Amino acid sequence: MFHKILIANRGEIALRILRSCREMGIRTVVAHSQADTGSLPVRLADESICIGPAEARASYLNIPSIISAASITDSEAIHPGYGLLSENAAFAEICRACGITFIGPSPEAIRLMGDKAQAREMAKQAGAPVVPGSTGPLEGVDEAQALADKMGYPVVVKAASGGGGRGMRVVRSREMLARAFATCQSEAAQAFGSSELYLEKFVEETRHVEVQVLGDRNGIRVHLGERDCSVQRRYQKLLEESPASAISEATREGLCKAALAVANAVNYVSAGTVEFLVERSGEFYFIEMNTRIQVEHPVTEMVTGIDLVREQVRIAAGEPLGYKQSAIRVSGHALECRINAEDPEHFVPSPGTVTAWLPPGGHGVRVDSHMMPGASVPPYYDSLIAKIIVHGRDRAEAIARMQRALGETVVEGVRTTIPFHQKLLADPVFVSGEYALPRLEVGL
Amino acid sequence: MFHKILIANRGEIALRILRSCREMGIRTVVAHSQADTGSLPVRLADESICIGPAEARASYLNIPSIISAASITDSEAIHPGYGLLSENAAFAEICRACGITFIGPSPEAIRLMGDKAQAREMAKQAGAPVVPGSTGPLEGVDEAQALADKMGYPVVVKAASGGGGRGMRVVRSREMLARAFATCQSEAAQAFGSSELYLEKFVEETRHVEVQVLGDRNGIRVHLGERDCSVQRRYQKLLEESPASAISEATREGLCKAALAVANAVNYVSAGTVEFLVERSGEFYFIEMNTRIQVEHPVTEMVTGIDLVREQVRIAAGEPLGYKQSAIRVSGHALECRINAEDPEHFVPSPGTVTAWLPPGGHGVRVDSHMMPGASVPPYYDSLIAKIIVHGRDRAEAIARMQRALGETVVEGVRTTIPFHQKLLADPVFVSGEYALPRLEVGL
Amino acid sequence: MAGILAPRRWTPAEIVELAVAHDLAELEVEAGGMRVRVVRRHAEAAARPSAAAPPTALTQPAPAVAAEAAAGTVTIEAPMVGTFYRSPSPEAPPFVSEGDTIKEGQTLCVIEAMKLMNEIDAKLGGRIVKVLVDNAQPVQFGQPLFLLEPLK
Amino acid sequence: MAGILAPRRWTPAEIVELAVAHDLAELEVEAGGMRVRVVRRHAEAAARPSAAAPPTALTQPAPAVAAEAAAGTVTIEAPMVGTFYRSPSPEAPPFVSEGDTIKEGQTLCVIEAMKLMNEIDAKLGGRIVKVLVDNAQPVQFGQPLFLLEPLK
Repeated sequence: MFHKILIANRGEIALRILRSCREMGIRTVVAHSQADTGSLPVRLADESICIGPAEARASYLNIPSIISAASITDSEAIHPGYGLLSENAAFAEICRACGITFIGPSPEAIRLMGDKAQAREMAKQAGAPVVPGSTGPLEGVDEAQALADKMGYPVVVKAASGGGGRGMRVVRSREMLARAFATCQSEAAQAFGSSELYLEKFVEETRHVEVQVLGDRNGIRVHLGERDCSVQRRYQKLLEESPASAISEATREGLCKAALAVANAVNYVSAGTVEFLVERSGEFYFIEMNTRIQVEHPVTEMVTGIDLVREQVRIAAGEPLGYKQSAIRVSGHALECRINAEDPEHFVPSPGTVTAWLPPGGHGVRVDSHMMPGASVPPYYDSLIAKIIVHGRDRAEAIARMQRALGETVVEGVRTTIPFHQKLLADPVFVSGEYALPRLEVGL
Repeated sequence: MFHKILIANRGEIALRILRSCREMGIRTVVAHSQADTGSLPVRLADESICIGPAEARASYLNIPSIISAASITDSEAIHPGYGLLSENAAFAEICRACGITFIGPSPEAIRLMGDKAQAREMAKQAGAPVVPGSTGPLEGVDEAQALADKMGYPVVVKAASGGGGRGMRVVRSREMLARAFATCQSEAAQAFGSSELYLEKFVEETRHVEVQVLGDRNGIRVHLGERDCSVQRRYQKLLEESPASAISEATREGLCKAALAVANAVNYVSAGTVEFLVERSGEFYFIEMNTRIQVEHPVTEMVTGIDLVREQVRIAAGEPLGYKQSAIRVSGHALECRINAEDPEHFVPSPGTVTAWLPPGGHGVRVDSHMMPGASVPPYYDSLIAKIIVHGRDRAEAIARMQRALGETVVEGVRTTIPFHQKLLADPVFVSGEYALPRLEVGL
Repeated sequence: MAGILAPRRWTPAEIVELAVAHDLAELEVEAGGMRVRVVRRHAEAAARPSAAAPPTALTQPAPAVAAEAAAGTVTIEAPMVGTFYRSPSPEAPPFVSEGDTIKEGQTLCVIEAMKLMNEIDAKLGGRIVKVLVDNAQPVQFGQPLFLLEPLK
Repeated sequence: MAGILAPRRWTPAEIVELAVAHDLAELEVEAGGMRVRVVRRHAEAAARPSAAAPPTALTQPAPAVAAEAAAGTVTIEAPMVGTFYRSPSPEAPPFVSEGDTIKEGQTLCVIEAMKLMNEIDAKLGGRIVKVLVDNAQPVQFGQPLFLLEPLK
């Protein structure tokens, strides 16, 4: 097992990783920007090292800085967390070249899954249904038009290396296609350095359901059930739950089987997530595979009791999973609310200093947060300040518990999305757990 | 179900009860002393009412005050928590007479179990082994001496209505008996208003193991496994865990069976705990039954997923348990550390104002606490400021997690027992989980 | 909920303003793990007492009553929890009304607790300035019932 | 761990501004680990430089530097993470030593990052007052390396 791990991330996930390392007896080095010098993860780390100024480009995305930070602190491995460098194949390769273990999948797997068109092909070959669309990058707008006419509208134009909704347009008529194509091309070029686009049939009403998988270096792979992440705003997830209430047992099994097939097809190692769109009919389509730990991983931990970060570290150290699919049981129901420092109506970021902080507690409540009285929420990074996760014997109990927990949470100095979550949890459509999503969500 | 419940307690347990009520949609009234006006439970309650000055005698033990508080706030039930009036049969009777539901067992059960000698007899008849000793209250010192000579020393003299080690003496020789008898008599008289004593064989080396039981009004009773509470100082528990690691499966089954037999013998309703002494050999003896929710109940909640306070409320409202013994599964391992505002070497209370408070968080960690920045720890009541509870897949994981959690906990303004707990959790004898207890504990 | 912690936070600014407001030459406050010492330049007499305000004063909203009480009157508080009655029976006149001059030991009201009518007597004589609770209202322990102007 | 919350509440700059705003002679603030004492000259000039110390100075061991920097010198900080070398090779003499007068653009040291030797040049000329890091020591971004007295 490793003796020392460098954490190349910030905020709640840096603390999350630190906690598992500490429980495993592994020393931690938190690499941080000048803006995060006083942050809780830095204060709690065994060692910390400043790797650059506030701007992520010059610090958290500064590969040479992070690699030398690892080498001068004698760190044997780097945990990239989520976002930032976590899905950067080049970074994973450099770690390998420098003899540092990248805690995650192989650069090859990251690269393959990072290319949407390739990933789609691969999933198709593995037997996972995909949304009808172009088999590879589009030659030009003419090919796009021909294909769209054949499939029928609406269609969606997507950047091959896109994500988070950037470089993406829904097109409802032939006339709109040309302009959408051009916009996406330029967005893609500047956002991802590649203007490759592809085209898909647009599925009107969907649920976003993803499956958590784990694979070790010996080729043992398991799934840890699914998460429903349909409550989103502009492709940003706001609430996640496990299990998914809106799908049938048959659909659940189909999703998990398809997810494992995809993971097996790329000999996937470490923790990963296979995302699907699920239609009301139960029809589902592979969207993409995320080759990192995800923000919403705690809901899976709550229902399975398995510490996913610990598993990532064990797998990276070459340890076998040590259990089979049959050993994994999903019990009860878990919800996660992402509390952002944003105003709850228009979701405008609200950076500042947290003057008062009191997290919720009690039975079935977990809080993952780097907040403390006096914590600063810098404007340079995402505005996630806390994840409140609850577990209940069933969905109704979990919802009541989350409402209780949100009601006793104290955050002063910045505005938060808590009022939004309270509204959402009280929405009868959401509470019903049916396929349809609350108007609320649409209204955002 | 009730619409409004009055909480006749303070501190973490008042908040604990409030949380379950809120999740059940029941309004709460927190009855508090003038010293607790600014406390977190009072701030979070739907309603609060001051029932007297700081001294517990004139407020939290003031029955007329509490009953009229309940009636002027239209509360349908009173939850007494633990300590204070929770095992006061007269209070339970007055509630009944005033048409207010006492959330707990019947006055008869409380009274019976409150009399150690009677309880002992009852347990014996129910088939639960008891420590050899006097069958009823002792006539006088002569009877005590005769009995002690027959059983052989050491013996222990106990107040019939005692508890918490008061009115209790271990006697190792005939010479010491007379004085011990006199001391206990006077202690018992002033502490419990009754000087009735009884005598028992003193079991030298023991583990303190207790079984949690639940019974509804239809006579359905289940046990929720056991808790090991052997780590004590002067009869004050400092750390509890479930399951008990130091006993065999056979002993575990024997304890649970005996506990249910005792509960059945008194037609026990609500949550209760049957306490036993367990010898190294696995021999065990009934000590007493606690007819209330206990401080350490969360370790049972962590391994069973059952909210015990919720069950108490449901049972008091006449609802059936709704599940049988077979439905209860104990999974993983849970630990609880009682964090007291005391100096960690000599356990001298350290009241004051908490200037900084940051509870631990993350996977498998639960905190039950009424602390907040600025919270006052008054000198009038017990010094429990927080319960830190962890769950792990096994005992080793739970211990590592508790160490991690204690290490990130911030309390400023008062001294706490955290350093003691850190030392205890690092003690090889404790970690081994064998029958023997850490020297540490003896050394206290 | 966001309000529940609010009252407590001390800032050095608050302490300095306190020193300025009371025109102190020096002010030193030590509370909640913090120590602040202010030395002002052209200051006159120091009014120590106000500087001695404990942090608890910040968490408990000083009731208007306290303010009035400062103005030469005292409050008579409920010695128990129960229902406040101004008269011995619905048809009877109130024991006391505003403006009445009362003698020590005189009955002021009744508080019903557990079906028992407890007569509350005056601990000192004076003039009733204000009756603070309406008839038949529930009262908690320590709740101000009357404002009394003691006899000089 | 118990100390980790305290230092973050306010910055020395805030304390000084407070002293200036209220025209105080002295202001002393002590809280969880940090102690700030401001003594103002009777003139309007306040001790600005030391006041400029950011809260990070509380968690990073650099206060001594800041103090000296106040005395008319500037610190040259590490522009990258790596290993600090005073000379191009083990046997070669150091690029600069204390007391040396250097010209703008002159090489001061090398920082090795990812097997690359990065020469760090002077942004301005002056006299090396102090070398703050030993040879072959790891340095983090922004860590003070040299104290320089700029040429007037």
